[in-house]
Amino acid sequence: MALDKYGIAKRIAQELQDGMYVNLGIGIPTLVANYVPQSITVIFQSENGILGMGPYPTEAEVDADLINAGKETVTLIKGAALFDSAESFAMIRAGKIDLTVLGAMEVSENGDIANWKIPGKMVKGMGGAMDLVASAKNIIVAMMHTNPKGESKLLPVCTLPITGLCCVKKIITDLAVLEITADGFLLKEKAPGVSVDEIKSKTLGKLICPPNVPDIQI
Amino acid sequence: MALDKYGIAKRIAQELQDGMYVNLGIGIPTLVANYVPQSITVIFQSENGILGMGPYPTEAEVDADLINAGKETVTLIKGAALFDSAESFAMIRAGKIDLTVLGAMEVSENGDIANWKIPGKMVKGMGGAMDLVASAKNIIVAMMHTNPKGESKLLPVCTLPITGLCCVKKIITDLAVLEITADGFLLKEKAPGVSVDEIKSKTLGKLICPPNVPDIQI
Amino acid sequence: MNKVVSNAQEAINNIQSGATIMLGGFGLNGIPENCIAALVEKGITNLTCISNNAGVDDFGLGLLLQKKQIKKMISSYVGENAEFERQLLQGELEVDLIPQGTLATRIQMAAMGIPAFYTPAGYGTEVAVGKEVRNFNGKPYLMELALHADFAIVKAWKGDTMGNLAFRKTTRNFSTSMAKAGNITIAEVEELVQPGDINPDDVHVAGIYVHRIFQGSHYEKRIEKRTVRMI
Amino acid sequence: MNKVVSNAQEAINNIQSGATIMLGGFGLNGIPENCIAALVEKGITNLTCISNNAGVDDFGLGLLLQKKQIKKMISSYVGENAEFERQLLQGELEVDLIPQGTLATRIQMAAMGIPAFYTPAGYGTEVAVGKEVRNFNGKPYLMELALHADFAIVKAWKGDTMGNLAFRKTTRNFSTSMAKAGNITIAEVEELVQPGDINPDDVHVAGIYVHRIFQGSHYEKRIEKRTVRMI
Repeated sequence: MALDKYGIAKRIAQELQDGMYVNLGIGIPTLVANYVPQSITVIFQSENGILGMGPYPTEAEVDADLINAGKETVTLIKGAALFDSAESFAMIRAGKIDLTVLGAMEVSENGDIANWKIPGKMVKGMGGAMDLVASAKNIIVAMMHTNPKGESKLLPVCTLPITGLCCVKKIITDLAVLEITADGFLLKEKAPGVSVDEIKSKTLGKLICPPNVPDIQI
Repeated sequence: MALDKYGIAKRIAQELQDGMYVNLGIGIPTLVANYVPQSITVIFQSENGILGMGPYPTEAEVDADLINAGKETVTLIKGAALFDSAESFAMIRAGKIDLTVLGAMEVSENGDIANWKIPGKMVKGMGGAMDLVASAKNIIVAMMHTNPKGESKLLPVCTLPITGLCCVKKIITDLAVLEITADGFLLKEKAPGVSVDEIKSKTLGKLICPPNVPDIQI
Repeated sequence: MNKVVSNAQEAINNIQSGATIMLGGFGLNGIPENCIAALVEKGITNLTCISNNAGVDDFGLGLLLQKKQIKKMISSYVGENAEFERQLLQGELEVDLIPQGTLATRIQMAAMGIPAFYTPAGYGTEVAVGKEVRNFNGKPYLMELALHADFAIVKAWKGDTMGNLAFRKTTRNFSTSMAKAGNITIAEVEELVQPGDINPDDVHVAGIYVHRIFQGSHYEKRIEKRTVRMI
Repeated sequence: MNKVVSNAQEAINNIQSGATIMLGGFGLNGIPENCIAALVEKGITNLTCISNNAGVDDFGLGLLLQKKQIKKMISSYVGENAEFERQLLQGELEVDLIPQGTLATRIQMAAMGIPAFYTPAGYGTEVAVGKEVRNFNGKPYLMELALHADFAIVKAWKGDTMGNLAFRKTTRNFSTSMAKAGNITIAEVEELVQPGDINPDDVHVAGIYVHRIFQGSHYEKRIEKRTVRMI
């Protein structure tokens, strides 16, 4: 059965390692913070100026002066640091963030990503996405395998305006875990009960299927 | 009679205006801080990271963590701000300093300055001088009119390696106050009892002498 | 030295129609509420506003949009705002969208007196069109220019009469860089204090950058997305 | 996450001969005394040291110079130091002199992931030799490159176990930018505190930049020019 968004977030949380500094995009990526293993410490960055973002506040803790990049009220963990936007993107640009998790509209088989603009629709802007994808050492895309029309979001080349070139390292969808390789999308894991044929049929870009593809364990 | 270094400093202090942010170089310029008129507030910057540098500390106030760019122990005025070297030179480069007072070995008639290197001698480095002269809006040079050998330091062109081009606005020496103009050094004031002929004889660069040159009043 | 003005009206008094203004804040977080209200009241038009976002319909820069006072927005993310969308689609409003880090850094570079720098953000995208591409250590970068403004308007937590500013939590966002970059910088503060009341080690914006300062009033500090947990 | 090491010896343990090291401080102000002592003790050589100054004969980087451990200094002002002068004149030591603001900013740009930028400092001087000159708004600028290092070693006032640093008075100088620029950053602190003990608003260097931290001991904090007034 395909994973739901919580399942995708749980699988991504398995990528976390102790001591990592992590930037989570809006949407499914934000959910990853809920599944950090108890045994490790992960520091979340928010690009509006937080290192050490904590969970949402209780009603009593709500502070209008403290929001995340999604403009939601948040809290700080002990040992948090605050800074301005210029400093925040300086650390992003300098490659200090260990892991970046983003949503996407399309990913190409060489790791290009499109996630900011649909021609003909109101363009809201790229926010910090272009900065993140241009500099992050390790980018995981969290998304559904297909768009609402059922069309593959894993393509030979992006059809939408791109956000960045050759930057995605791994994709975790409702159906599969895939790595970007020199030869295309490498199928690493599949959702339990989902067939490799279904993944093949929903992946338009070049897909490499090893003989045995293990199930995602969550 | 020619001014001594205290006289030069006193004359420079007359250039200060209320609300100015001022950077004083090492040597005679440093003395200017002693002659700020009581009626005005001037904020001194030190390029190692102080805005609002105060006088030297009393013995009891000495703090090894608080020095100026000359590596001397100093104090802070109320309302001081501290920052790092990068920020300090950012504000210098952005032209936020209203007045910079520097020493010099040579100044040319078009406002070039040489004050960092003598070929054949041990070169200690330019410190912040090149940054200051490249960006300051208003540079006054405080120096003796001649070098220890009696040779003019106001030249047609600098003979020593230069620190910056066309940047000096005014020169205050033991003998005179001069402005840099498109036509050369313009004699504005002379030290009391010093003749215009003496200034002419000690100024190798082009000197413009108006009919009446008032005495420096200190 | 007197930087203290009595209120927002006096602070923005010499801002004219056609001015370019940087306004601090991220979403509705840390926006200069008093000065925005004064700009609405003054009714000047044809403004170019540099701000990461464009407010919501009835708060923040949305108030200036409603009155059609803004000619052009320079932002990284807009459109939490129906009137904004309407004006944009009608061609009444120009928008220049810039990657958020590039926007923040272009402002910072103006504050640093650096006219141009290189960043990888946007390389290979439509943001790169018309820009110089240059390789350093085998990686392509775009040349980006410093972004200046006639005025910067920011809101800080505390400020002293010499113009030193301290911010609280995430309200620093674009405000610190903008405060340093404005040709004329106006700061409104929740609490105006005396020199010495802010620890010199904890000053976020040194007074040299701030030309006018006043204690604002009636801060609403509206929350855009109030998210809470149960326990 | 464990960034805390027990002492300077452990902190510098993997620094090898030939390394490029940034060392914070301005003159003797805010220098990493414990780590310098450990580098002397370890005896590694052929070091390239990036530091605004080179210490004095018997303190600061002068201690490394005495042992001939430094191959090259990258500084803005040197020579409070007779041994330095001797080695330089004998050709035993290379020196690269850089305008102080350019030095500070090149380090800052490395910390910001910006490979190159433009500054007016040094235009028309011998510093400009071999550098690209480019005009912006009618003024000439030099292109300067980011300055990186294998290691950055800084000394802060307080630091917490997550690596967040706070500095006191003028000790920030080059240390904050260097701490952010080092491939590996080592911080020695006067007081090692727990997470939460430094107000997040007052952190000068966020923990993300710091890889190893320890509480130093026996700080001498020597004063180069003790100037006092009578009253």
